[in-house]
Amino acid sequence: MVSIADYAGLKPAWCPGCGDFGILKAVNQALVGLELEPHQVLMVSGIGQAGKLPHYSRSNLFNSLHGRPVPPAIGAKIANEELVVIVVSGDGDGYGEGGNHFIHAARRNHNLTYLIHNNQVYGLTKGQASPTSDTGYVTRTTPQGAPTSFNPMAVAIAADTSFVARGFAGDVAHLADLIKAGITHQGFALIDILQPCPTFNRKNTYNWYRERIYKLGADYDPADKLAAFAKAQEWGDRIPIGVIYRAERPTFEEQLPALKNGPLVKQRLEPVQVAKLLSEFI
Amino acid sequence: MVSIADYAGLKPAWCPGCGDFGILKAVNQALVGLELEPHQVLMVSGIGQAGKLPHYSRSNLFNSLHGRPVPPAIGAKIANEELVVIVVSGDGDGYGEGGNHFIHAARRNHNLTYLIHNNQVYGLTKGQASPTSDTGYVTRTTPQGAPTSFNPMAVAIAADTSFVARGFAGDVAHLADLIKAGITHQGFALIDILQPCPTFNRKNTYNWYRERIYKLGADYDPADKLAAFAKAQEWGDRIPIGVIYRAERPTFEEQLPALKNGPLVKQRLEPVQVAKLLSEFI
Amino acid sequence: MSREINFMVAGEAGQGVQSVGFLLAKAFSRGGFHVFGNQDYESRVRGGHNFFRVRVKEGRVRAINETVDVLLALNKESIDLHRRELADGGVVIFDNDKIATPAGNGNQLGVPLEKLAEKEAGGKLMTNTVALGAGLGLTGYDFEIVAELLREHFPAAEVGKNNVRAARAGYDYARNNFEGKFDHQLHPVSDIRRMLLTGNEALTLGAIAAGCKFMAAYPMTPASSIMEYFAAKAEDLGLVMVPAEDEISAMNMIVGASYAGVRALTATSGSGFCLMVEGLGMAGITETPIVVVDAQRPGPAVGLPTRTEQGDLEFVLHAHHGEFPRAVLAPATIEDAFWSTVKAFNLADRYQLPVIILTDQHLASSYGTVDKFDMAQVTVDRGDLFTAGNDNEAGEYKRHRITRSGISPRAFPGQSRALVITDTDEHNEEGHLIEDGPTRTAQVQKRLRKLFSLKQEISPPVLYGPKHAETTLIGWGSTRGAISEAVDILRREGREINSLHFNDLWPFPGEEVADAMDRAHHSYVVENNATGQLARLIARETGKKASGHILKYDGRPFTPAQIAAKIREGRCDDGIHS
Amino acid sequence: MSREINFMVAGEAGQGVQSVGFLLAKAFSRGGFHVFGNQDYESRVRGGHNFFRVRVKEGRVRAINETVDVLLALNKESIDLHRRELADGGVVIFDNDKIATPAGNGNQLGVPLEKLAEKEAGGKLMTNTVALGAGLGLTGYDFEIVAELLREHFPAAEVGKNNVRAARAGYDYARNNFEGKFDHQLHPVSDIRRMLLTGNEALTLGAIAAGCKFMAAYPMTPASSIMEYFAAKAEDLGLVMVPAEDEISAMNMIVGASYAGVRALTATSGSGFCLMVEGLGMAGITETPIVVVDAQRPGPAVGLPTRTEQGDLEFVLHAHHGEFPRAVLAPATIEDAFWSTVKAFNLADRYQLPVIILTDQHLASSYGTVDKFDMAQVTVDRGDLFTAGNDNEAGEYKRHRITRSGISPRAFPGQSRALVITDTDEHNEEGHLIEDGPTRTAQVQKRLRKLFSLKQEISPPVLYGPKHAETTLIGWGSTRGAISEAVDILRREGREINSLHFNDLWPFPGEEVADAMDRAHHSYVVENNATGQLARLIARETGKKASGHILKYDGRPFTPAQIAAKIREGRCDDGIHS
Ligand SMILES: Cc1ncc(C[n+]2csc(CCOP(=O)(O)OP(=O)(O)O)c2C)c(N)n1
Ligand SMILES: Cc1ncc(C[n+]2csc(CCOP(=O)(O)OP(=O)(O)O)c2C)c(N)n1
Ligand code: SF4
Ligand code: SF4
Ligand SMILES: [Mg+2]
Ligand SMILES: [Mg+2]
Repeated sequence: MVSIADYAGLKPAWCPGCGDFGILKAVNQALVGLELEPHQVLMVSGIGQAGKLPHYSRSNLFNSLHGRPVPPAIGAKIANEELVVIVVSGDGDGYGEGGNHFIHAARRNHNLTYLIHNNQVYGLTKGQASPTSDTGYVTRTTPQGAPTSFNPMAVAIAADTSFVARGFAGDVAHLADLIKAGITHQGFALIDILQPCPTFNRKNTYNWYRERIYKLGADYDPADKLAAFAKAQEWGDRIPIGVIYRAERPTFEEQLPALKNGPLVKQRLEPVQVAKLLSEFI
Repeated sequence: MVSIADYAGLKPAWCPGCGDFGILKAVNQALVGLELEPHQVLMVSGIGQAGKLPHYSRSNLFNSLHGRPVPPAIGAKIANEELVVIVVSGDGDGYGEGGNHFIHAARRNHNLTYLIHNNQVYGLTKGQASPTSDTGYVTRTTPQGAPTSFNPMAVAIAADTSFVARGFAGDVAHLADLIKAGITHQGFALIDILQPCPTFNRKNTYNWYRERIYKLGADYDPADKLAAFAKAQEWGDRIPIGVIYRAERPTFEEQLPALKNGPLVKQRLEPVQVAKLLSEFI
Repeated sequence: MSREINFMVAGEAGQGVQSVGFLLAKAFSRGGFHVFGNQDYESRVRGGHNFFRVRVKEGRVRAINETVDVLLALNKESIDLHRRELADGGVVIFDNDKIATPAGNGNQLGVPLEKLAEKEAGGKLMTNTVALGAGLGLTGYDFEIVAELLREHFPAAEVGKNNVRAARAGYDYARNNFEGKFDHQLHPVSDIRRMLLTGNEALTLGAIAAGCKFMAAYPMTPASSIMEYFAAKAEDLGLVMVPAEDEISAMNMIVGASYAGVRALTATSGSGFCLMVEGLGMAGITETPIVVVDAQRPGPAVGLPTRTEQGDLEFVLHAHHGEFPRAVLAPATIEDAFWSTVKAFNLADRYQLPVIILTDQHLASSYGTVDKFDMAQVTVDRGDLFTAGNDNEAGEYKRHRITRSGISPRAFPGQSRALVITDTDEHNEEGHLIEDGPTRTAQVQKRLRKLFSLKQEISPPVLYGPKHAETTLIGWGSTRGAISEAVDILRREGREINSLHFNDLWPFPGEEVADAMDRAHHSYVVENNATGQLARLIARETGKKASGHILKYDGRPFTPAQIAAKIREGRCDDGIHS
Repeated sequence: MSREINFMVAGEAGQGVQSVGFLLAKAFSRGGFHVFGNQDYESRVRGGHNFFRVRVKEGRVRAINETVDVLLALNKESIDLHRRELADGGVVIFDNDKIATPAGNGNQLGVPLEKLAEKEAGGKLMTNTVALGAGLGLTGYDFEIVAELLREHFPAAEVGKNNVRAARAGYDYARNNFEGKFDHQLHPVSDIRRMLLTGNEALTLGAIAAGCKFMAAYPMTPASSIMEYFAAKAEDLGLVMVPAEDEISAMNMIVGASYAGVRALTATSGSGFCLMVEGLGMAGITETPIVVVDAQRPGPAVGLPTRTEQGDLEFVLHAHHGEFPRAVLAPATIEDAFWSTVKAFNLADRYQLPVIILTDQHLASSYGTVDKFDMAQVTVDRGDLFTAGNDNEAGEYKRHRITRSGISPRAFPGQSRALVITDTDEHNEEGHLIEDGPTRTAQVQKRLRKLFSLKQEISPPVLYGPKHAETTLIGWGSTRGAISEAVDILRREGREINSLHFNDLWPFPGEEVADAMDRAHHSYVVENNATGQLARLIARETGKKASGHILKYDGRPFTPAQIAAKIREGRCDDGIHS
């Protein structure tokens, strides 16, 4: 049996009070809850405070480049589809530098779980505006206020992400459930996590979020794309958390003929197959 | 008075029957219609068949890199906001390689007109699938069929593009009107243009489009974001053309304090201002 | 046939120049000839001017020749542009219904190409096949070879038949009308069946033979055909080709796939390589084996998309900030394209680093005949693998363990209980990020130490001609055919000349070239670029300065004759700078 | 004070190490001292271990020194980690309520830092300012200077007051309790008011002084403070700083802005530069002037984000496929950071090409005192501009006109009727794309010809010490302070040694270094990297091989003493490879 202790990693270098602690807990709980063992899991992270999470948990880890965790995760998943591949990213990492990979991985529906620690700021580089910084938010790179904020939920739905959810670092149990649902979901599962950064984001604090968030109830139907898009517009006074959109459609991986016979990493190519190829040029 | 002759450029190297010819006509008509002279216009294009258009029209031209026409256009517009800056791009260029610039330029609402020649294929490189290739479309890079098609209208709306329209290369007059509206619009104006590529796209032909497209009428309200998102989902049997979404919001440029006194390129910095800066370090 | 025959098919894009050229080449290959074929085309899909050279010979041929014996002109422009290239006794075949017989000597052979296509083969579309037939008829070649080829090439029964009819019409017309008009008759010369393929095809075959099962790429001329061929074979062979949204993604995907244990490839040209530079260093610091093809074309930026250059050498040697080991291989021939790729995958795995295969449009797109690759010679060496870990506790495995060789055994995630941890930050043996100086220094040294043994695997440059000669030509990559043939030409003229050709470029095998430069009175570095990049590399690594450069940077490949002329004329100082 | 005093402030991230260090430096700068300050910190926002060295001297000082005279230890770890660095007679100031007096000699000066902060200044947060005050009290420095500084630094009245009180409390405590405990008393030495600023600040000022009005960038340590400073001044000075979505965009934006006529800048570090490589060549082929800062940090990939290295030299020299001219400047001092940037903009405009300013974390983030930049010396030269066109027909203007110098007059779009047409494809004089070889060749030559006159503008390396010496140290960039001080140290010991230091690196000014290497018996290249990149460049360009290398690649800057020790001990063969 797996236990939380199996996921004990290095001591976090995050600031005291950082929302990332809650996310770390939720990730570990979700993995234990799904009875996954560390070696069955691969976390691919980008660069930022968020990207350090896997060092503080315990599993296989490929800590990639800023903005680039999604493509190596895709490569690794296709190479070994038996791995549970979780992408750990920040709002700058995932929506800024990595925006193009996001919309196209969503569209192709790669079978990954994509966690975005959304603290609405660049944390590791000390507090510049990120794409999700609230419109008008003043930082050292946006002294006149940040431009219109990026709406990850809306863009995710528009880009046909098959699982679109929002969680809150301050509600670990709810977040752990979302992560479990994301991992279980077949396809590209985006979980945007509202993450207070007490050091650099003085606006979107625990309290700010707590006053606004509410959980989507049983009456909400995440299968309805238009309703989901409407829901995705909510920000400001009321902020929904939970699964905002979910669709069933074939993953990229399940459409690959090569994976019909099991993980790519375990397959061997027979020399006769190559010999046949050579003959085609004669 | 400006005339179409003023916009006569080099002889196009496109294939006979290419939808790009219609787009070229519409662009020239729009510019003449707005009584713009060639030197007042800057076209910034990417690389692809689409990207060649400005060579075949006549204006200032910065032919940039594949996937990158938007950023240099932003730079040029900020440097000289008196220029009418038109970005000319293809579906691969704009939505594939250039996807990240698209969503962020839209969000920041740069004052540009963005034309995408959407032939649902990579034309110049000879027919590989593009992000907008219809789901399942078979090409040399997608022998098992293209993955889910990218929905530019939906993503544009989700990314808060302030003007989102679709035109058809086979309807020059309608398209010219759209382009005029796009140029007149203050903010980021995306015009996705359905463009038959008789050479490489054997599916989405003139007829295929003609049988499906219909014009949005006066009863359609492009100010309603949710309705626009719903409209953006239409594809297949019925394909709307016209302005799908329009919002009034401040452009990036008009929020720049530096541009309050006219185009950046015409402003001079006084040595005393710099001297004051130096003093701050003492 | 003692001498060689040079065909040229010319016309505008969309007229089928490429397919006639290819079929011509293949027809002669089937008859046991050696063939070298090369297309010159513009960055447009219709119109403009294209031509395809097919050089046919009984012996080995690895370069183009600029004289033309038989010009199949599909339009008038082709005659205007190429008539000066006609050899003595050369002929032009053209549509005499559409083009007035051009002025000039008596080698203008009109054929009613389009009319025959319409009459005999059901339509204008067959015009180019009629021309193909006429070209073969002129030489009296065995028609059945072509007929069989056309039936294979156009598997739809009706289309195949029409093509055979079209070819027959042209063939018969030529046989009936042009007897004695062309000196050289060609008949199959042997039963040896060679492969006819391009550098890109050979390279892709090499990758597949080496067990590469994952590719991600974004189309870019002249690399696209690698991803296309890989994708075409994906279903049959159990491969995966992901058409990525951009090159950044493609590069990063292959690093992920390789980390998870699957050999992985990407291929692009300069602009795309620019976008891969960051990912290259990610492979460097995480010690993930990858193979990246840069099929060069003239730069900078978009440059000349369909043409050739060797302008990226210094770029690929130094791409990415900071320092880490890499290998750079520059296959010189179509055979090499196969074998260098096999080698690239083995080096990548053995040394856990990125290997760059530097080709160019000329090698990528030229067709040549080669003996069937001997699969028995292909070895797949995955390098040092961590196996003990299967039933060990995960904690014991250290991905970046410091070893004498610098190589740390690899484990693949999920294949055992060993956790595979790596980071693009500087890291400790476990793979976790660190801040201290000593660990940093130790990991830098560990990585760079790999260069010492890697260097032993690098092939020295290949000497062609006598060991001692007055003049040595030095080259790398796709110019080998042209250079060695230039050596032949000049030696026939009595000059003492040889050549030294680099296939493997990094770690730099400098000793042989230093010795050769010491031996020769003159050493000229021949490069398809404007600044003499190999010459600079030699200077840096060996301290030897070449006596001069033969450089070409108009986007066209060298011909043997051009190089020979430079030597004869003593014009070996083309460098713009250096 | 005849000798120098070295302070160190140490603690964890979040304790205010940086601000105490800066205020200390500034306080001494205000008293007419020369100061050099440098922070060593980790890539985390809270916790870990940071320290800030402040070296104070009456004469010029341009490097750090590893001995410490006064250690302001904000936590216990700081004492443990740095006590060995204490000079004879050095002291440690620490909070004796929280830390037991450490064992060792008698230089441990406890101050109830936190208690004083709470009692005198209203809260714990002021603890670091108490330490600041104590440090200054120890040296008997003029308190009013600090008080004034604190009031400026914390403009909110209440905060300012509390800080002054905190500093006062520490100051008085030290004066009252530590008389005679520290040998060196410091008093303002002159009325000269120098600037105290970092390399990044100087560089940004240089850009602004040069009339750069547009910047686009993406944050990356250690370059971020350039964009932040530029943005901070945007409103006042009429500048625009666009926070781009990624570095690709930033680079492409500045090319567009410059094309449209505005001087434009971007700044990043290695990883970000990787992403800019494609755009760099776009500037190359479109001949658009741009200035790009690569503030190096240890690579490859993410490496050590907050530390220093000189590992990108070969990369920036060769970044991008194909060939085009560029200039690379590597400012060595904070003064240079200003002047090289002014020069960079002028070279970029005059030669219409990209200019790369290669700095590193050490130069970017170190504080130094410099004489106020003389604005009268700043010239702004926009190069050859097309003016006649204002009332001409547009057709006459040719953006890429072929000229002897290779420079084609620039016009800006929309500023006249001239149409400004350019293309990243190879193009003709008008800027339209072409396919033919001769036009290609002519444009390549035109662009590369610019190197000849550009080369005349490159500054030769700077000689330090006697012209003739047994040993010559060769360096580039930010190591200048450490190297020249090492020369001083060794000369005092009687060695014949000098140094030659490169500020401008490309086009390479090779003559002086070749001569200097000929003159010296030993020449050692000193570099903050593992493979000796400058040494290789010198070998390539001059044929001279250095006798050895002094290399350091642990992410930390050289100190003069480290270099001197290597020479003394004859350990000048650090290279991993080369
Ligand atoms: C290519 C590149 N650009 C920039 C950086 C610098 N960088 C590191 S982390 C980061 C931002 C992190 O912000 P986010 O992704 O929101 O993560 P957070 O730290 O807030 O969790 C940046 C800009 C980098 N490492 N690489
Ligand atoms: C970085 C880079 N990648 C790839 C290419 C090759 N390339 C040129 S045009 C093109 C695709 C063009 O497709 P699209 O943008 O749809 O334009 P179209 O030709 O269809 O009008 C590609 C992949 C390139 N020039 N640069
Ligand atoms: S800076 Fe913000 S995001 Fe980073 S660790 Fe501190 S609180 Fe968390
Ligand atoms: S290939 Fe297609 S898009 Fe390109 S010119 Fe021809 S028809 Fe037009
Ligand atoms: Mg963040
Ligand atoms: Mg297209």
